[in-house]
Amino acid sequence: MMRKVLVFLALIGFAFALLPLAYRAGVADEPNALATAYLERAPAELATANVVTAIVVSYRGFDTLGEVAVLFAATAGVGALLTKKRLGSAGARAPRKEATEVLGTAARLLTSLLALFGVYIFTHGHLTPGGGFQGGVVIATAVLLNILARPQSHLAHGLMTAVESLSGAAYVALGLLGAFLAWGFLDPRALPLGELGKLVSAGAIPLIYSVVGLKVGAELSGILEALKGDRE
Amino acid sequence: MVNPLYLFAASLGVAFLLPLVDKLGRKLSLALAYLTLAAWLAAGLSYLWALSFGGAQATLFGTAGFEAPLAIMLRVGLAEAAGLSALSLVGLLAAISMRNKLRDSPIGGLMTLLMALMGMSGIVLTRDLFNLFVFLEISSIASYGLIAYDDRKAALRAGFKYMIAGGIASALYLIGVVYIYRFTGQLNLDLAASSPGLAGAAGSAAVFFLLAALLVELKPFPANGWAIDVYHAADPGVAGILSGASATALMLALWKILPLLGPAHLSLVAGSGLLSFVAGNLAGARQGNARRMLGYSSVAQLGLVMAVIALNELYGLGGEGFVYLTAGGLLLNHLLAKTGLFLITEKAPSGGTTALGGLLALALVGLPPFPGFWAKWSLVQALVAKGQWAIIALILAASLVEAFYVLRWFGSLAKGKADESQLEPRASLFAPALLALALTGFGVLSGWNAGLREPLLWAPFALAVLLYILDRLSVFVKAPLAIAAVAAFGYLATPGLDGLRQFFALMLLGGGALFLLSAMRKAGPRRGLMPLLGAATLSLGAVLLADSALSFFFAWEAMTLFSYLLVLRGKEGEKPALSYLSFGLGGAFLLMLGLLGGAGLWPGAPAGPAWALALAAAGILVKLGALGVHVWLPGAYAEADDEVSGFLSASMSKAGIFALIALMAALSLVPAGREALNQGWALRGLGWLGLATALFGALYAIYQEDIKKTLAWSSMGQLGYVVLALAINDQAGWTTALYLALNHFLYKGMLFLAIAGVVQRVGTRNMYEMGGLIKKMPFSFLSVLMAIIALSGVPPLSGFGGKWLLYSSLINKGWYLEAAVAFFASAVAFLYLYRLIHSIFLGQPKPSQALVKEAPLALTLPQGFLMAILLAVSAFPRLMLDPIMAIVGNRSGTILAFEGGRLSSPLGYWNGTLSMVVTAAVFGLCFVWMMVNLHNTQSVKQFNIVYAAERPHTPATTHYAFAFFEPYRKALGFLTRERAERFWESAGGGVSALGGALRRLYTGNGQTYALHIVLYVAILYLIMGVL
Amino acid sequence: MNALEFLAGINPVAASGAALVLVGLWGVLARPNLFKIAIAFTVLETGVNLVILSVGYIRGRTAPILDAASDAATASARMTDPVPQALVLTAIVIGLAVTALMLSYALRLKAAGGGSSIEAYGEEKW
Amino acid sequence: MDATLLQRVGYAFVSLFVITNYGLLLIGSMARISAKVQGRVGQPVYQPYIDIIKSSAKRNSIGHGVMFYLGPVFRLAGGVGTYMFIPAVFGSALFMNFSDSGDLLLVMYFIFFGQLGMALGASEGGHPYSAIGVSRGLAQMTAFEVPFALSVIAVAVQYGTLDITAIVAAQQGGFMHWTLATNPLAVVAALIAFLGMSMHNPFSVVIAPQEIPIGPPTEYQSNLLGMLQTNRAIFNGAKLVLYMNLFFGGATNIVVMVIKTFLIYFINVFVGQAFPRLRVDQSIRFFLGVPTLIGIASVLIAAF
Repeated sequence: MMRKVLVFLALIGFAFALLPLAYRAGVADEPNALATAYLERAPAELATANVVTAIVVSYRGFDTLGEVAVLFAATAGVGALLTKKRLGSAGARAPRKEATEVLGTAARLLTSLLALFGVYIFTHGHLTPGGGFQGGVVIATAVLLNILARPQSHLAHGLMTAVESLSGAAYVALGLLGAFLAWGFLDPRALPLGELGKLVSAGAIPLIYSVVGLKVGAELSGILEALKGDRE
Repeated sequence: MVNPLYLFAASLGVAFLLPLVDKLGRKLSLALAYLTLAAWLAAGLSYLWALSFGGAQATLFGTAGFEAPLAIMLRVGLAEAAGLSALSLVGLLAAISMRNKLRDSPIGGLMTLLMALMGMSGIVLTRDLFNLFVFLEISSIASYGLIAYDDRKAALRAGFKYMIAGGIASALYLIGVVYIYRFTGQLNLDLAASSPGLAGAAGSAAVFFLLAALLVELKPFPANGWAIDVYHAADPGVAGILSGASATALMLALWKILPLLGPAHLSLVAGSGLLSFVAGNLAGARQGNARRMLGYSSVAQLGLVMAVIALNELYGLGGEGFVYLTAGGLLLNHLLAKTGLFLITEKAPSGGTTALGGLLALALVGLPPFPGFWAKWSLVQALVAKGQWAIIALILAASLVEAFYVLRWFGSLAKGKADESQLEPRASLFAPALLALALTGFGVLSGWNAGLREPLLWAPFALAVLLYILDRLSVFVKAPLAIAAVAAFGYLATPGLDGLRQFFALMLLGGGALFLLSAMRKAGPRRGLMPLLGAATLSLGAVLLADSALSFFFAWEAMTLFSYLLVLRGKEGEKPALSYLSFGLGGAFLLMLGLLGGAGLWPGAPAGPAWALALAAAGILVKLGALGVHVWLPGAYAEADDEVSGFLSASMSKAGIFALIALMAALSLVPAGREALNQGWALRGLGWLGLATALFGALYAIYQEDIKKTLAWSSMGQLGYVVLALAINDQAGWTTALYLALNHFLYKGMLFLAIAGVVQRVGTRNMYEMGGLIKKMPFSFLSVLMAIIALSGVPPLSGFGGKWLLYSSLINKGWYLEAAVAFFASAVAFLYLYRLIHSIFLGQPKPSQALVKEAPLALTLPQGFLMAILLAVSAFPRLMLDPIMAIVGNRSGTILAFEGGRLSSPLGYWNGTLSMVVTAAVFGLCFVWMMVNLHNTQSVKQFNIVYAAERPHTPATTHYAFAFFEPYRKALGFLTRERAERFWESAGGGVSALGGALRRLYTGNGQTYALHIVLYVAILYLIMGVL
Repeated sequence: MNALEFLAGINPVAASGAALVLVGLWGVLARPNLFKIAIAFTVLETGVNLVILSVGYIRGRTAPILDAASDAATASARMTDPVPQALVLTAIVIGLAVTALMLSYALRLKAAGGGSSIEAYGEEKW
Repeated sequence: MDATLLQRVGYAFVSLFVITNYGLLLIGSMARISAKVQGRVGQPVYQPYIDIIKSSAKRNSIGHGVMFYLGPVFRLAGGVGTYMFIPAVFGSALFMNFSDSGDLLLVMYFIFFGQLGMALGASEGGHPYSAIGVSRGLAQMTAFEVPFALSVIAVAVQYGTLDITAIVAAQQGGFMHWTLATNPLAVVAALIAFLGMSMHNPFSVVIAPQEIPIGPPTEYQSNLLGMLQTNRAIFNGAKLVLYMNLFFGGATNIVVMVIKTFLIYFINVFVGQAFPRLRVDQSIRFFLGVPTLIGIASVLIAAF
């Protein structure tokens, strides 16, 4: 009871603290100077149609690198936590039920489509809403579907690890390329910018997003597999 | 300076590739990871070098080829470089000490380790608010993974709690950062801080969320249960990284966002920090588990650093340099020491573990020469200058509690009582050793920077190190070496000193050398004794050398430190050492406040305000063991090694006397001070305190069965007389004080040395288990006999001179009742003195002690030396009194004067030489008379006594020694009911109960911890509204 | 200021985000099941993400993506603030990582036989 | 009145001879008086001489060790020394002894010399009764020293000196100048203390004959006992002379001294006949009670 009262009080207090921000700050009328600068400079400087992508991959690319690192650390943590050996008998539970016919069929049908869609999303991140993370997640859904459809099957774990490692290394290498060929680490202008709106444009951004997409896809698949509990 | 981005690239590249590399073997992975960490360390050090010596300026690095405000900026300044180096060092060393487990765990462990440290480095370097969030998350998420890496269940439980706390903190941070963006249009820290958008309630609330997130990450009380659980449960290496490296990074993050904070925010930080410091230490006081205790200490230390940073902003304590010195010093001290200690907790007990654990623990509690000492000094100095007494009191009180429980742990470690379940038997001590080395190095550097450049002040530490290195050698090698060092010190130091200090140098250094000599009474290396005793002796010398407040306090603390370790070395020294140190530090803190307030204790020092003098005097009185704060004394003196007890009583106690004299001397240099002294009730009070100490010291002494306890209480009482005499504060009083001090040195030295021999030969300290030793140990008997004659003040030995001087000056001063009580006290002294010599040397011998031999030469030699001096100054009092009276000089009129061999006061006179001659003549005549009349003497055997026509059979029943003064206890026992002991015990119990109540907050339920956090934030917000 | 003005001044996205934050927080504080706590955190994070987005929200403007209909010159006049959108992307991924780890912890703890209630994991205390 | 050293030594021997005989006779006569009071015939007045001669003439001496032999030496030296530091007769070179060695404080502390030595000697005898006796004696001593010290301080304060000769000088000129008249409280306190000091009833538990034969000297016989008996006479005399000097105007010649000291001693015996013996703890509480308060009052009177 006491606890409930305290929880209630804590939430009231928290809401009270949120009041001046979430409820009183209102809606902005104009983008601020920084936003305007991004909107105006991104197409010109980086030839990206999607300004958000320009910010994510280039201007604040260091954040994105960090973001990849976060996901990577999480994957590593999950991988260390959930091995078959550590989960023991509780992990390797009795044989799972086979998936239904509907699920099996859908999985067969959708897997390649989903993968393709994911690739599309991350290769077009500089043009349309989308990007490496989004694409990676879509690819991971394909893996999820397959896990659900065939619980007994094993992912090509070695391959996944290799993809994950190499795409990560490629990201770093692309960043270094920017440092050597352009003006700084992670600068996508290491490659020719091309024409705004084309697939091959925006310098290294599509490449970066592609390796990020592969890496995220591999990592999320790895996490899903680990959560399944039969990772070696 | 190398662009730090490359380091991030290297870390990430290595981490990304590790799963592949690992297929080639774990050794390669480990090597690669360590190399990366080493690269960070090298970079950090190179920045530090470039910025401090290379003339480089703080540099901003853009990312992705753009600059702020478009892009994220990294900054390398002095603080960043220092933080980076420190956390890389800690991370590397922790990683090295974790290598066995990293080898056997999945590769994820190594990966998360790399990521965690990279995240922390990012926190240190970035200047972008959102990027800061990303790095905070990298480090926390990697830490979540790292906590679980070796799959210990407790760590998993704690890790989940950590994640809940981290999740809440990151939500808070995001809300804060996004609204700061909303109000300022910037994510770059510097640009946001200079933007006007943050003024007003909404801006303040946005900053509050950001701050709240950082505060939660910094583990403030009471929202820190999760952190303590993690420290408790995680692998010690991980705990070390979290407590040391992560805390450093977070603290730098807090430091970074300072420009955003308004006064209300700063008050929150300061208040929260102080509360954490106090509450963390209180809760730690009850903790038995080493790691959890270190956890409490960690949150406390972080709180203090946090508070210092905020207080500097609030009160303008001293600008950026001040923050580097204090907050930086405290943080550095914390991170190196705490990491080292965490690593130690899993090592099996050994000599090395003890030494390193001791070094780190002593560093942690802020003893010299470690960085914490200097930082605390400057902190308190600044606070005193601003008159922030309440804060000072809080900080010092909590520091004392911290010292108590940290050293309690060390005490049990030193006694081999570590009861950790997960101990690594063959663990290498490389990492903790390096950390300890770094601590020492930084400490010496800080001291050098603080202006302590006199090499002799550092000599105690140098000698301790030197002798520790040689510790395996026999004591017969080390003792002469140590004595030579003391002699060299004396040769170098004393010529430049004034008379008073030379006089004390004789007792302090000479006494130290004497007791060093006596340490050769046992063969073998006697490990630890020589380094500590030698260093303690030199630290006494250093006290005399001090010429500034800081150097005095430095030497004083060094003395406390070494004597604490000496007491701890005693067989049952654990508890007494702890109480010794608690009181020693408490006294030292009072002294520190006095020194900082302006009380001068060195030649030519100014006299400070009255309160400063009172505080300094109070601190010194604690060290002297004045009644009420004496409870440490009997145990410490009794349980230390026997020669150490003598050293403590004969020599070290004189350092306290010296400090008191120096204080009064400084005071009487200024007319105003003289006036204050002459009419104040303060001196009368001091006199009564000294008197009460004398009386109760004697009263307690008579009931002791333990011979060393008897001597300990006796020492306390004798020092009481000195204080009383000093309080008289005129020429006669001072002469008396110095005379008594020197006498006490002589006879207490003899007593302790003789008793050391007895205890060594007999193997017990209970007097009733001895008896009749006069025939076995005649020399020791003679020594004790002379000493007790001198101590009791019976003519013709020099002790009577002390009594005569004391009563003469007391009556002359008009302190009649004091004189009467002093008379009573010295009569009581007869009781224990008689008991001492009777129970040990006279009466019926014990058959088991039939083969006891005279004490070894190493003990009898110094006794003989002291005896010769005692006889000389008894026969010719001027030998001793002339120099003393020259030192005292003409203090507000001459009261005592010599005419030939006759010393006269306005009341009477005393001719030491003549009384000696008369006594000797009378004694000689009586002796001859006896000899002439002796007929046909027969020596009879044991038990051949007139015993109601029966012959007794056992010495145990015949030797009347146990509970010797029972009737006295019946009559006056109500006086000695250990009220002070009970008072301090209940005070300690109160603190402990408070801590016990506080730590009930930490229920172990992660959800309750989450509730604490949310409530903490909400309450903080409300408080900010009020501010 | 009357009630109507007050209501008009509220940013609806931010307000709903804040409400979600509170709901999530309630879940974290009041549901003892480990998995539910993890889910509560995703609710909380979603709320926070909404709050982030709300800051960049400008009434009547489009997403900051150039297409045939708009050229770079007029972009800033027609588009919303892209920065919060970039930030929220990062925040989402980080949230995902936290959720994944939390679930793994929960699984691991449960596999060790302690059950699903957080109250069972309070061995480290005081 | 400058005497050569040799002369002074000679004087001292004379003075010592006088006090020894006087002390012995005093003890003898007091024992006789006590006997009369109790309705006995009692011993002859010269009995103490007989005792000493008998003891000294014994053919055998039993020894327990060095300290055992030295005990009586200490004791006797203590008694003789104490007397030597007190000027016995005011203004007399013959009886000034070596009182220029030190003042009243020296005398007060030299009293301990003999007691300490005796205690040590007795201890080495190895007899538990000796140790018990010493324990009791020392315990009681600490207590009666308090009123005694207070009254001595009162005297010192009153006359502004600790020099015994000067104290006596200040009391010259008739009864009204004696401390007895000027500060009677100090005298009362000191006399009560004297009862304890001389270990008569009711403070005789130290040597309590029934329980612990004779206390400290239990093991002593033959000439060692003789020395102790001699000392008893000298020491008694010395203390009486000291009291006389401090409180009763001193003496200008030997006759006055004899009369005054006899009377002072008589008070002792008188009280001893009237009161039963106290236990040690009782006597400690007693001395630290009313007599101490009287002593404090006397100091306050002298000071203000």
